[in-house]
Amino acid sequence: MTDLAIEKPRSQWADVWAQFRSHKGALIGLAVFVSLILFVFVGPLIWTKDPTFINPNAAEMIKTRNKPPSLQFPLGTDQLGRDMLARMMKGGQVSISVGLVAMLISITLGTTVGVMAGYFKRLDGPLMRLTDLFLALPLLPLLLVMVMLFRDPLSRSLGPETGTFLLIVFAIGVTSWMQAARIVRGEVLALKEREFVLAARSIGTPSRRMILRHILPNVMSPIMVAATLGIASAIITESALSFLGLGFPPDFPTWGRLLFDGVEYIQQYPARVIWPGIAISLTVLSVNYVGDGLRDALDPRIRGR
Amino acid sequence: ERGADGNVKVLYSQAVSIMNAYLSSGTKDVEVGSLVLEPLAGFDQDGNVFPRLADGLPSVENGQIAEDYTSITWKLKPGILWSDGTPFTADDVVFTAEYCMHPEGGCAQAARYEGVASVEKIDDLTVKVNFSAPKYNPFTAFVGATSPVLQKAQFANCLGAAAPTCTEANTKPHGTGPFRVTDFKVNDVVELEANPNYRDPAKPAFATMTVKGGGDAAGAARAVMETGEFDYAWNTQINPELQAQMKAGGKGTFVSAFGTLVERIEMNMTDPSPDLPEGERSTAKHPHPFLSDMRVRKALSMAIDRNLLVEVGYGEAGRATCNLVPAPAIYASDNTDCLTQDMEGAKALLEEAGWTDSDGDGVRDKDGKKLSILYQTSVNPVRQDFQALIKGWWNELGVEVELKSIDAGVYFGGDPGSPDTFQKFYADVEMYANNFDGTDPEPYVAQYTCEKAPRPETQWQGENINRFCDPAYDALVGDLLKTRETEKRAEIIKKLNDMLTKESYTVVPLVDRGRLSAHSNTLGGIVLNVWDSELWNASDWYRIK
Amino acid sequence: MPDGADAVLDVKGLKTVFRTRGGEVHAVNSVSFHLRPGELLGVVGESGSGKSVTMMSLIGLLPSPPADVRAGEVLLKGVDILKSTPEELRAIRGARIGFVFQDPMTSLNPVFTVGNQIMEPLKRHMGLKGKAAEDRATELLELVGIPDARKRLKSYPHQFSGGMRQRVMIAIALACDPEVLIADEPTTALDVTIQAQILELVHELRRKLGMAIIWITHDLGVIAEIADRVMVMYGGQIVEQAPVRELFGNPHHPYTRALLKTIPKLGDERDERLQIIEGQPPILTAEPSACPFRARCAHAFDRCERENPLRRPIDGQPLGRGHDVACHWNPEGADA
Amino acid sequence: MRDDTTPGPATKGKPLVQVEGLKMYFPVFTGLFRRHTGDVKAVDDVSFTLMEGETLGLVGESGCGKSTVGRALLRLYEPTAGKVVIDGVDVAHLDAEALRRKRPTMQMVFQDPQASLNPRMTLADIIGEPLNEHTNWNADKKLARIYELMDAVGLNRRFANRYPHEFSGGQRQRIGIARALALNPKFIVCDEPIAALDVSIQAQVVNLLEDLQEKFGLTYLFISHDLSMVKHIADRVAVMYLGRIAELSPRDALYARPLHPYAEALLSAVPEPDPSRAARKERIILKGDVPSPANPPKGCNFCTRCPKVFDRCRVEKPVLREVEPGRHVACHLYSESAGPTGQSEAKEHNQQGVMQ
Amino acid sequence: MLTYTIRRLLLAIPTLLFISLVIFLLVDLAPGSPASQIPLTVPPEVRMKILESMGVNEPVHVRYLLWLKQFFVVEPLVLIDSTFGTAFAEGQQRILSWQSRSPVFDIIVERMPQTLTVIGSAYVLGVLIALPIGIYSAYRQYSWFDQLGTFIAMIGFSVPTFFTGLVLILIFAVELQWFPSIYDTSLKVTDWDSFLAQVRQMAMPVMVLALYNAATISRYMRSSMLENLGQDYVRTARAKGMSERVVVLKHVLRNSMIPVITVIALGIPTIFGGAIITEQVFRVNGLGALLIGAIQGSDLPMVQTLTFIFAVLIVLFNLIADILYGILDPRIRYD
Ligand SMILES: Nc1ncnc2c1ncn2[C@@H]1O[C@H](COP(=O)(O)OP(=O)(O)OP(=O)(O)O)[C@@H](O)[C@H]1O
Ligand SMILES: Nc1ncnc2c1ncn2[C@@H]1O[C@H](COP(=O)(O)OP(=O)(O)OP(=O)(O)O)[C@@H](O)[C@H]1O
Ligand SMILES: [Mg+2]
Ligand SMILES: [Mg+2]
Repeated sequence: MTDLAIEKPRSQWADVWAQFRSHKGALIGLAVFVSLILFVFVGPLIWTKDPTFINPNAAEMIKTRNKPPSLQFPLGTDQLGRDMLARMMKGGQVSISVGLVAMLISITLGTTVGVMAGYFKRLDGPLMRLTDLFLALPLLPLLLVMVMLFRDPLSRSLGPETGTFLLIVFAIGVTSWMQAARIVRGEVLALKEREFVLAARSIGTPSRRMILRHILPNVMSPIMVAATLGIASAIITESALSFLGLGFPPDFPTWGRLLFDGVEYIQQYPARVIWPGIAISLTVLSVNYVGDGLRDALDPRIRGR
Repeated sequence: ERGADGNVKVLYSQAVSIMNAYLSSGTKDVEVGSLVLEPLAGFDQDGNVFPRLADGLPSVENGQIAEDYTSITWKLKPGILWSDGTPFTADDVVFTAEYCMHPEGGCAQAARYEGVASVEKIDDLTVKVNFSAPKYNPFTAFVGATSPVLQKAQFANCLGAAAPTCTEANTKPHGTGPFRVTDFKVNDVVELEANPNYRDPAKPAFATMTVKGGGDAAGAARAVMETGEFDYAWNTQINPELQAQMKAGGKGTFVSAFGTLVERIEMNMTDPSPDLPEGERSTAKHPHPFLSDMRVRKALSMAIDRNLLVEVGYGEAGRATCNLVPAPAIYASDNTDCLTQDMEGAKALLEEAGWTDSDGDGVRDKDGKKLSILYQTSVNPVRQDFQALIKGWWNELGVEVELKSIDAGVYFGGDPGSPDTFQKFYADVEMYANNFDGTDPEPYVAQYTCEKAPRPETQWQGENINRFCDPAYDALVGDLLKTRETEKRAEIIKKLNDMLTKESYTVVPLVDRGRLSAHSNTLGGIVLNVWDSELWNASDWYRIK
Repeated sequence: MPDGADAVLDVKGLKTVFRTRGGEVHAVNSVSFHLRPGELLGVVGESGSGKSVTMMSLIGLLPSPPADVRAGEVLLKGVDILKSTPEELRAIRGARIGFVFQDPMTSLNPVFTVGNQIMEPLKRHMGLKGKAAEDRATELLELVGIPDARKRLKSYPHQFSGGMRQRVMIAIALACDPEVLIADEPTTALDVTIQAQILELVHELRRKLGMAIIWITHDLGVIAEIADRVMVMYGGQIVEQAPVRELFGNPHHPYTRALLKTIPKLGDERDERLQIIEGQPPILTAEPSACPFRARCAHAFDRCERENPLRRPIDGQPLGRGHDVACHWNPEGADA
Repeated sequence: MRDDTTPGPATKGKPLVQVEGLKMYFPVFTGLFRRHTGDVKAVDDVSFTLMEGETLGLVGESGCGKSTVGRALLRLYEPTAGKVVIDGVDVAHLDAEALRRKRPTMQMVFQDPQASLNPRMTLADIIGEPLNEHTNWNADKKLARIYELMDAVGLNRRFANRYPHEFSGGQRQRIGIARALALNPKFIVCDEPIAALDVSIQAQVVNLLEDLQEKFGLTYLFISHDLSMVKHIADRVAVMYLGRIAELSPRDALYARPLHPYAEALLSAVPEPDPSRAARKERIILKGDVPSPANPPKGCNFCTRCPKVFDRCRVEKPVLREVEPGRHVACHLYSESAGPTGQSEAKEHNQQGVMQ
Repeated sequence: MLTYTIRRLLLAIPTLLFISLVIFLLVDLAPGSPASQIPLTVPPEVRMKILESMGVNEPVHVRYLLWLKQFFVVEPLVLIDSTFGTAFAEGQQRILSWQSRSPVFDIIVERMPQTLTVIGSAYVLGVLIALPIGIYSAYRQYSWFDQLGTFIAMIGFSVPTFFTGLVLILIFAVELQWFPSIYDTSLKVTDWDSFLAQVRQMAMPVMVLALYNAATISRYMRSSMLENLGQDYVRTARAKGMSERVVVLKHVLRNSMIPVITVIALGIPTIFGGAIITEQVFRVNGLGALLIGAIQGSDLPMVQTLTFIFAVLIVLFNLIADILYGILDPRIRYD
């Protein structure tokens, strides 16, 4: 039988990818997500209008306010005559990056804390009490304090844009990891009583790899859900931060803020809320499908469906 | 006939937290409190004083005001009863003064009693207020909704530090007004009913009143103008287009009136640079690198199209102004030249001041210093629109602008530990609105004297936000305090106004903001009053059938 | 085809494939057999030869996808199970066909007590309630030799030893006195005394209820002791089928022969090494076109490469009644 | 080594595994608040010694604590009490890191193959895991070793990329065996390693174990129900009953003449893989209540079912004592006072033992 | 488990004390002061006096200790007094809100009913919707039902409540005039009509919140069910002839509950925390509106008390979740 061509053991990731590719929803999701990324990051190179440009001529400006879509303004204009397409693209850059990075921070934190607490009995108490503490802290004052303490040093050392960005993603990440932590911990508690963990212990797998190889892949699915939901809430939270004056400068568009601003005009110009609303939902939906695909791909038992 | 018209529903987008105006200076609390507690005299819609619990108005002529303005004697209307049926007497008035002037009480309206030396009871229906120095405007204590009379019997145990512990009294005070409280839910809803002992037996027409609080202005307007759930909505400040649309619904009307609230840009006369050591930023030690040049300030003002701002932000509820004191009419300066935008003139002015774009990056500079401005204000959609528009115009001038918006609680909180308070003014220009209480602008213009600038030594407290400092101005303020003739006072005030605005452009007024409220078409008797409580004539309201 | 006229269970031409990344796995290929009332059919065969998959295909328990029961009929008293509605199928499972699975730990739900899991089919199929169900469950546990049965009903699977879990599985399968019991290596984790007890129990049930049993095992001793007929599987196919004495006494297929030789016997002399069958089992990635055992067969000849042998009777009895085998080789020397 | 006629501690090398007074109690929680109300005495005071290169068969009733002994030996459970000295180190009291480093010398084949394999790892990953942990070989070398192991346990190399659920029960068991063998351990606890395998593969695996033992002098604790296989592979055999060792004897002696009544019953119950002989077999079927390990009888654990029970058995627990050279039995029949003579007397008393 | 519970409860005391200290310092450190509530027209001296009378200027530790005393001594005494008519708390100062000068606990008690009815029923409804949707979506993975559920859940989650709330108001209050846009907290349910009115005014806020809650929980439910549907014991249950309902709703569901229980348990304290935006949009004026108002006005006693109560609930419900884990999955042990 050895003469038969034997495939080398493939890396798990090749497997996962092969499986992922066969998941229609995931592929569509990925395509949509990539298009969104292209739209917001490459789009501005093609559509070069300044998203914050207001016609300084009052008469002209009045004429370009709240325009419906046209050739000149494919998505119309806002109440100050700013081009919505340009604003959507610029806003998307921030929203998508904030959403992804903040979600990554919060998921990483949450998963780490959750796994540590669930796996190491000694850490369970302290880490879970820490989680309780963070859950109990009122969000707003916490954010205000963080911004007060870190905004100036950060923007001085990293420049205002990066500084603010980091501050925001960090603020969101640090205040939203607790749910993931508790969920992961619950799963880990159950998982570590499974026999294959015992088996891994018998070959002397150290805790680190035990976690990485045996525990983590098996708690992937709640993490995936938390990640998807995390993106949405990060995008929304970012806009909430702006309203506290904690976010980017006030004329800086983000999807969340465009949505909020648009709400005021929902009756007269519904398009104002529809564009950012669709953009956010599309992002979340596409990420969700990618996550679904990934989850299925990571679970050998449901592969092949 | 009293109580014939049933229930009236009023909506305040800020909820009422207490009925006692002495423990809260919040407009909503004062106004709703005024349904129950009344002062001796009030202001009408034109800002004139008229008697409420007083029997006629004191004047120098009738001798109730002393020739030298050191005392005022009030005669009380006879036969007035508190809502619990006990008679209203001079004792209550004397007690009220004692209540607010108690050093530990933290009285929110203490300013109303400033300069009051003592209040004596002459007889059951006569009270005399003695001033420590001549007071040319004696209509402060017991005048207007901010200075109502409390019932002694109810508040006797609530003096000084005990004031806040009298929850029952503070939320359900006995009053002489047209209504009395039946149920009070803090920051939520106040249920009132007609006061059975109200002095006019035919009033109020409504048997009960509900004052609901919370939400936003647009929602409040909607509840009156579109769903018709409420009869009256307070301060429905919404964007002009929405105003127009709601009006078209035909369920209600907006009413507006103008007071003294002016949205303005303050120019920082000191250097806010973060490179300066803490404690020296935005202090008189370092004058502002370019805003201390009047031409720059003027150019910045000239680039602004105030009418457009009004159109975008306020519509009917605002009008362009160049004055810090836009009203009452006798004090308002006729300064109108800023109303037309002059971009070219502004550019020329900057050229003249030596600010040119020497390196061609679109931003003017001089001596290697860029004309770059940090422009801050509180979080508020209209203000953010203003910021964006003004930034556009200033960019057009060749000025680089960075915008910043700060949570109102922080911005106006005055916390010395926070870098973001409007008093600290760690920015080049900032925008907010301010006005004065009542009809007398004296304390208002007196805010801009040198020593009132916020400084580290004063824990950054002080009202001279832009750190304007001109000995001539200070001297003129001194004159004002000594002047008693109304015309003279008006003249000085106009002069002071001009010195801050068109002569120095340290204060750049933008919009005179009016009050905009909405009421349903079935609610009659509404007269909007910006000088006193908006509910000042609630006893006259009635249902249009 | 086996003649299954009087059979409780008649399986005809069953074919099951798994669709996997690496292509299809033909786990069961045209398997036909039948089971008469009260009969015990032993199934032996190479590990991975498709015994479990065959049995699970019978009552539609394989997850689909990836499994796909391609062809075949499974007649339970003449009614085709594979064509019955889900509702009918459920009425059959557990009540008329009991099933003991191979992996006792994972086959029991970790979060319910053992008692709960035993009582479930009782409640569903026999309408027993409360105390009655509990009594019956206790009885069942005692039957399979678990001490302190009533108390043990309240234990969870992880608190049981491997053998005890397996006994719980048996108890569940026997709960409703099914007509057919399919037991997939039910006693492998049991010690011989308990095994003896279970075998005794099975005998009794056959006698009393006429229960027909399919018994998969690797323990030829058990087969010898209890089976009426034996079916030998290899590479997804049935390679030999015969009454038990006939099979042990006169094995025909080279695989069967090799298999019997490898057993160590208690009474035997201890020799150097156990005998094994050299070579590797076939990989079932394609529809078989040749004899699956050819690569390891001492008697293979060219025909074995070309043609997958069909089962043929070798004692003149009709197929499925007597001794039949799927092999081209003829031990008497003459090539068939 | 195989040729030793008297296998046993005396002739083998030095002791590799010494177990002293091993106890493993599982707490029992009851009620809504899950109060601790007792213990399942899964292993109750077990002691034995394993010589280097020796195979100790561990047999006994299902649920008597064999797996638990195996797991406690390897510190997969925290033993309640006792000492487990493996290769000179007391494993029962090692700290985590030292224990981890010790792991390659002692391995385990688990009883339930499905549960002990991570469902998300491929066969190659599973077998390769110990190599990743304890060697720093390059990928090719590891792969070569993985293939070697797969061949050794009879798994086709093309299965390397499959996941556990894609295998049959026996195939999974072989994955577990390959994993245990990966690091060439000195001591392996085989917890029913061959139960799920067909006889040919059983033979293959047993041969493999024997080869390895020959080559590397491995030591096995071989837990099994297959007494014929135990007879084939073990040097000595321990018979457990309800958490205690009932008899520990050299293999041949035990099979020839079991001393403990339970061992006797056990051996008589082995099924005969020859239908012609099967019918004729005489078998002792045990009757009576099987006590629960949570509530063992006061006296001898076997007293409730013993065909030879007498009064003393019900009040006093017998201790494991050497009654003949190399043969240890825990039974009052063999205590000094009673001796084997008590046997016949006991028989009359007992109504439960049925000879068939 | 009992000892575990007791140990956890005892441990909760220092934990909560520590949390309360952190909250206190945090709220105190946060920029903003109650002065922002005082109009600019009030002169600085008066302003100072007002702040002084509130006790804002006391040192932090004095205020913290005072709060501790008031929270743990005075308020319980007041409660005793009001139930038994005693006078232990006579003359003791209760925790007073800086903003409204009323006792914080009275306000909280006043707001409890609307918060519990609206937010609570929205939560219960959300859970009730989410579980079946999550379960069925998983059971029929990638069916049209699942796709639709996913779509709605994602929309429900990515569209903020200020938006959905407004849309509902425009549709149901402005256009159709079915429901009031403003919640009447003084409505008392006494008869059928007032009950209907209560249902009507609850309809929209409950819808908004329930959608949001359901979106989250259903996702976790679905993924967890998917994880367990492929396990061997499912096959066993089917082999026993269990109906699909029993298989899914009993066997798989119980095994899938751990993450869902976590999410639900974490969500319950937030009921008491109120839903800030929704409360504002519909003017429910529950605890959420109270908290946000207090934070914006830097009403430290109010914020501190509310957050602390919130913290107590969080600690409590997390303990409950932990105990539930043990009950749901007997393999999980705490000892
Ligand atoms: N889900 C699956 N995907 C792919 N192949 C599978 C799957 N399940 C089983 N197989 C393959 O089908 C074949 C038959 O498996 P089955 O479980 O029937 O063997 P068995 O005869 O029961 O063996 P054992 O005695 O070892 O349990 C095996 O080769 C196995 O690898
Ligand atoms: N986690 C546990 N909690 C409580 N009791 C347990 C636990 N694990 C095992 N037991 C009990 O300990 C006893 C011995 O179990 P063990 O698994 O060692 O048996 P075994 O001899 O290996 O049996 P088998 O041959 O059936 O595998 C059994 O009665 C079992 O119920
Ligand atoms: Mg099998
Ligand atoms: Mg075992």
